[in-house]
Amino acid sequence: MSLLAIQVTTIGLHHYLVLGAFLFVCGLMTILLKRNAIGILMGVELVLNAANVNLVAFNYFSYAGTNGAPALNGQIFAVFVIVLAAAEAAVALAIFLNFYNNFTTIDVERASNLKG
Amino acid sequence: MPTPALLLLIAVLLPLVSFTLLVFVGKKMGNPLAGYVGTLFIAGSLACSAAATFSWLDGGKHNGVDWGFGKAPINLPYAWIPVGNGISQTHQGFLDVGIYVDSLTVVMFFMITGVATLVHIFSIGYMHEDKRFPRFFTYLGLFCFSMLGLVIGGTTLHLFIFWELVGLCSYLLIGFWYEKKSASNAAIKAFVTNRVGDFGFLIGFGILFYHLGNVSLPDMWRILGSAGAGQAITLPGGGVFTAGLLTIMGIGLFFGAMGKSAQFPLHVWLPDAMEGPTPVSALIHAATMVAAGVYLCGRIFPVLTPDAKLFIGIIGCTTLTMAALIAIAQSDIKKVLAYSTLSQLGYMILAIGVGSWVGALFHLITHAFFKALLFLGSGSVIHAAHHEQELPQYGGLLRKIPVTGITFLIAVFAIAGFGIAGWGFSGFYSKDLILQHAAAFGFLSDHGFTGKGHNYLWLLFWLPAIIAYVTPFYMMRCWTLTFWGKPRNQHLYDHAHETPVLYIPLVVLAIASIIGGKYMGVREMIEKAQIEMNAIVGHDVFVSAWPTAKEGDATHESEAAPTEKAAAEEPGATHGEKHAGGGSIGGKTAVDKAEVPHPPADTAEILEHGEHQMHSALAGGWAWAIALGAGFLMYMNGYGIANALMKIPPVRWIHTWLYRRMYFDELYKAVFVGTVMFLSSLAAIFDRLVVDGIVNGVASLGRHLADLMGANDKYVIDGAVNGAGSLAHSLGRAVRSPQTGRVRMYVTVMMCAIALGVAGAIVVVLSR
Amino acid sequence: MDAINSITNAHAEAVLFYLFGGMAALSALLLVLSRNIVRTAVCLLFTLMGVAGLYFLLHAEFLAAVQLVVYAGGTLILIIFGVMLTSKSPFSKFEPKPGEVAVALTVGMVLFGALVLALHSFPFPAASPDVQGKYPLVGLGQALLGDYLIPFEIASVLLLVVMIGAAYLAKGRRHEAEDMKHTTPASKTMRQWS
Amino acid sequence: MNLISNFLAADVPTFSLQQLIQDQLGLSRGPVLTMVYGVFLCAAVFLPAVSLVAMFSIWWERKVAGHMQSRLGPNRVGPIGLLQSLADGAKLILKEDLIPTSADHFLYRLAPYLAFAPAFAVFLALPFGPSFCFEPMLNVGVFWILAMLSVEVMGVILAGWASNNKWSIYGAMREACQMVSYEIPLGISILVAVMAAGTLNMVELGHMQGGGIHTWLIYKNPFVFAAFFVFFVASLASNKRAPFDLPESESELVAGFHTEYSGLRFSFFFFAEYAAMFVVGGIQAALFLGGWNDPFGIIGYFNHHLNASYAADPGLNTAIPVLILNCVAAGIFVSKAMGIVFVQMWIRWTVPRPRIDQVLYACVKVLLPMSMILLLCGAIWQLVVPDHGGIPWVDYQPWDFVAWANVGLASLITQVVLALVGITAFSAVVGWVLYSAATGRGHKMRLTDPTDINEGTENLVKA
Repeated sequence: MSLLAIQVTTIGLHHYLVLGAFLFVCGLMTILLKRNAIGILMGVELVLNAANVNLVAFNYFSYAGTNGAPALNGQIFAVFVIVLAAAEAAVALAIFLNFYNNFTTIDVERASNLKG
Repeated sequence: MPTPALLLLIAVLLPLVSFTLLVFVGKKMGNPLAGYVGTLFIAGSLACSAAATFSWLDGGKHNGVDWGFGKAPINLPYAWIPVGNGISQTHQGFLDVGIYVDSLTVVMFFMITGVATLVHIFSIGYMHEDKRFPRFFTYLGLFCFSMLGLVIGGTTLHLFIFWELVGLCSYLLIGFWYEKKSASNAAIKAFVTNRVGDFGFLIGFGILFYHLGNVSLPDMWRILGSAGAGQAITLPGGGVFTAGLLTIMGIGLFFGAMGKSAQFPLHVWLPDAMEGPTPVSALIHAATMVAAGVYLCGRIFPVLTPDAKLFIGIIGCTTLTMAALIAIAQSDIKKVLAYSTLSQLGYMILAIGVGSWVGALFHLITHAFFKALLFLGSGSVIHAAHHEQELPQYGGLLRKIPVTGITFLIAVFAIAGFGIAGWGFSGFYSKDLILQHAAAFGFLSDHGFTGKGHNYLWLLFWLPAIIAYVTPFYMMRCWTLTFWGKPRNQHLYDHAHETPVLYIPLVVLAIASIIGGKYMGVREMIEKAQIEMNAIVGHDVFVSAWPTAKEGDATHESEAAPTEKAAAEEPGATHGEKHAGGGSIGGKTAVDKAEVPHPPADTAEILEHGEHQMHSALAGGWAWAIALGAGFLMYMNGYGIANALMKIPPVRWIHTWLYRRMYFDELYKAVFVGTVMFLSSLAAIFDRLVVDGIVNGVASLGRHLADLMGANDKYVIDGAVNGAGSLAHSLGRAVRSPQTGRVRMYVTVMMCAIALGVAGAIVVVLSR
Repeated sequence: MDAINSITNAHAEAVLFYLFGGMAALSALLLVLSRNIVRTAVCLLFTLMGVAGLYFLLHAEFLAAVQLVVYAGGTLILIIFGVMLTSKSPFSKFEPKPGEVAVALTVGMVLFGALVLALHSFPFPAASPDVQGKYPLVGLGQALLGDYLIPFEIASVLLLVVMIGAAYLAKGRRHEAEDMKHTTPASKTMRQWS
Repeated sequence: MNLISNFLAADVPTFSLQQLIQDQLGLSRGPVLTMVYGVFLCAAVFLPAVSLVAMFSIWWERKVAGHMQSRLGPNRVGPIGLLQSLADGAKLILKEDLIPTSADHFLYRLAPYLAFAPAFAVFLALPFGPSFCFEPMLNVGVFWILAMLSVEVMGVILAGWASNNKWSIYGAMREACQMVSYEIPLGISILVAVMAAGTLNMVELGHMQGGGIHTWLIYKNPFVFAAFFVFFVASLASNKRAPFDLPESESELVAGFHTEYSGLRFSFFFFAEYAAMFVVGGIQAALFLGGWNDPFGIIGYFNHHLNASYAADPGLNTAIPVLILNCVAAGIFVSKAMGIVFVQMWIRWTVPRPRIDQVLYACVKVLLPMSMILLLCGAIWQLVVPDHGGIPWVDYQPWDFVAWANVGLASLITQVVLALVGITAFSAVVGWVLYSAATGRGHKMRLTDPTDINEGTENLVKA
């Protein structure tokens, strides 16, 4: 195995997977680095997108369709992920607003009233 | 789609339409109009079901099956939601709903829509000054929709869905006057009690679904039809449905019925449900919804094992006895009616238990007529009496509201089973049928379940027979106290009046409950329904419900050669009786004469016996007269005689006992609430005595030791103590420090762990 | 002409992949680096667009459109909404400590390296699949309402619950809403717009 | 339905403008050519088209506004002021491009492009003619347009935020909540029509409506008919046209989100807005009002026969008739869209502006439930009423009444009745407008100085 074994001109599955991994790591670092709650939320969205890229890519490249009709599981999973992401964003924002109303900041570091 | 199915579907959907309409524009329609709209729609579905009845009688052909009266039923299952499979399900992996139409469905539709229409008309008059008038009709529409949907349902799931909907409507309507604390409490009570029952239903449904999948009713009967034998059944898919599970399933499904039609342990909600408006009591808590339980039992009847049937019968018997006794002592007119409803439902359930399918459903229909009449009559009385419900306040109302009084009397006669020389009001036929079958059951049980004969099963006949005397008594008491004698509340008496919109439904229902038994063809319909069911199941469920015939089926199912062996082996088996043709046709039973005292030759003869027994038990069919006369004479002049009797202490005690409804509510309170309280107090005591004791003991011990210790080893102790203290302190700080409520730190730690894990795994894998 | 025609569809696909993927990756990187929260949101927008482009490359047109409508049009606007509501907080510039940066970098690097190694150690089908076809929308819809009906229904119920819950949460506490003197900062902002 | 889709499946790929060009140039289709084609589209077609549309409608809006306020509007530069917006453009280009010092420069620069780019990305999916759609195989055309419109909002919001100005940010926030809330009824009311059509592909939609006015989707069933109006109102709000123009309400916020903008960037916002207006009109034309088809189904008929002959003999050079047909079709399409745009302007200068809470109320409490109910009823209609598939002369002979029964009589009757209703309403409105225009002239005479008016009227008459 060597990194030089990558096809550059023809795009295969693992191109997408590498991209997904990169997006995932970026989202992760966003979660780690941002102190702004909303920034963390964006990081989560990025992670979810990385997952979606992988799902759709797998769905496309393993085109395990029965009698000609293509398989759609990956796409449907992605649809559900998008829906859940939207729901999650709505709830998270509501919570952040409450947090902001109580602490006049959305610095997650401040959410440590229970700290012993 | 065949004509009756289509018509009935329309009949189901019309109330839904009225519900939707009234939900959105009901408030704008306002007081009378909303009522008219609701009535119009339900009348429309009444017309539909009438038309459906006729086209059903004509019969027809639909993809190969020629359905119709006495022929095959119409069964249209519809695969609804794809789900996973259980073991050996015949219909793989689908939740089905569906339409199932047979004679029973048709007659139920006719009954429900008819009563509902009359109740709608009645409520227009009864609720006219209510401020939530439109909402009332909205709920009524929803209820009618769910009830009809329940009756047309073709699969167990379908039944369950509408079952819950019906429960919801009952909740809404009981709590309709939610300003009254008692009303909302009653609603909650009803809902919770029903939940208990529905839980059992779910268990039963779960067992059924696990084995069969959610099949349509006919498939269920076809596959499990031989459950009457009390044997394990081999499923087409290959699995085995053991007898025990079958019994549990039957009892579980029956629990649902127990909740809805208020059988013995779960009966407490029905009397309280009288907090709802009286038309609701008439429609839901007398005629239709509480009968849903019986209907369900009728639908699952072929898959009931003998043990399950015995359980059901005992429950029914208990209920009917208890309720009738309580009804004697109630002073609230609606409470009396409520308990008589309980008692009649008990009769039906008992009938299911003793295997009298026809009797149960026949009594369901007739009872619906006269009980709806009774409740509407009481509603008219209450309306006339300005919402005064206490019997002591009534008296002599016959002169002021004659029509109500007379129709009420007719209903009393009907429920009393008034009949002369084989002709009588509706109650006469159905109740006698039930009693006859119960007696026959008793006969068969003489050489019953374990070969030795079970005479205590005669109780399932004798108690109902005795109660057949009690029923007319308390109904007559109710009527006399209300309509006869001198008015006990002059002011109320003076202002009493009745209006046509209130008594026209009464008259119609009175006619129905006079002729309902013989001339409306209800019985024929139901018998035909049973024949249709038999055709599906493959043998006569009526006979196979009985211990002797049951064993014959068993031998037929599993070709057990010598019957003594069979008798010895199977606990459920009786003496060796083999069926000609597997006991299917008419259930011929050839009995071995040696051991059996009174050998029943065949079904006809058994029924003969039963009839004799019943006749003699009911004083040659004059029980109603005796009891009615007693009731009338006793209460002719108001409470005089009753008060005289009350002087005697035991009578008084019994009366209070009954008046407080046998202390069931108190009992439940004590048992369910008290248990929790008791446990918690136990915990508290344990805490106080044991735990504190140990702690204090240790403490004092330590103190004494410390005192005993001389000053010389003070340093040691202090050193140890301080050391321990500081140790604990530092430990605590050490443990506390990571607990910063800082999310990102947690995430960081987690991610570090994950990253290390993944990296490690990769390295390990790649290094191979 | 031949030179032009010698370029196959695969090359074009590669070019487009690098275009969209590069866009997504670059803006994701900027998302990590940028300090200003609104710029972060813009970077997220471009990432989402790039991913949508990738969906187009993968013939998941419906998904791409959904991505644009729901994410870029709905969720992201919602997020920016939140940003602007809460932007008045004193700590609007959140500087991460260098220690944290170091930890995050190492974790990210290790994880990324590990993932890439894993990907290369596994022989994925390099070429695009032989069956090249568009995904029929009909199939998607039938799958959603057929085999996936129960997840679909559950998702819809979830959305309903979320709607109610979010409304309840964002309403703030009742007694605060009642007395006007002691209102929440966010509601103050709210009132200023209208 | 089946008839239609089979017919389309045979027909759509057969030729598109792209392939036509390739055939004429004698090039084999290939990736490079495709990309060149794409670039060529962006540079040489979309940009000029958008600019042209925008400039024309700016001029037109000013004209409409003038006449509604009994003025003449621009009438100096060029014939009846047609070159007015050109002059404005020149002025705007020459203006100094100011950026507030405290603004977020990067976003401030980015925002106008972000608002402008989607506006012409949308043109990718608009069906100008049976073979004149830049991406005929885009299966999610309608959805794509929605997506682009919703992305466009980001530009506005960023502009408001970046220019670091109270008015701008309030405008941006209003835009945000308005957009987020109005997207829902917009999408759902589109769904009603799409459900009736059974496809999201704009070209298929166009072909489907090719059989005369009664086959237009708006007349497909009553609920689509109602959904059209819901969509119209929601579209007004979603591209912030009056009366929902709170993001830039001059009387409250100075100029809303583009208060700080000047020069070319400002004009970008303007272009974006008018392009969006045109696009929304285009959606309504393509989705409800029969797309490129004339009321008599002539184009659908000819197109069908052209396709048939092409399919029969691919060697046959049908380029010229196809071009002619498509040009006519494009003319019809654009005029329909422009009609919608005119109605938008008309409403703008007629209706006063509500408060923000009223706007949100109108969305959440009125349009949303309405669209939901329409969706439900439309679905039930699809279930109950057998669909009337096909277009006359193509899938069935309109005078063969037996065939009618086969293709579903009930829905056909519904279509015809609704079409009659629509025509009556339309002609009534037009008559009313003409009448008021005619009488309004007299009022103007009396209101203002006659001599001045005479020149004006001469100008108008010259036009």
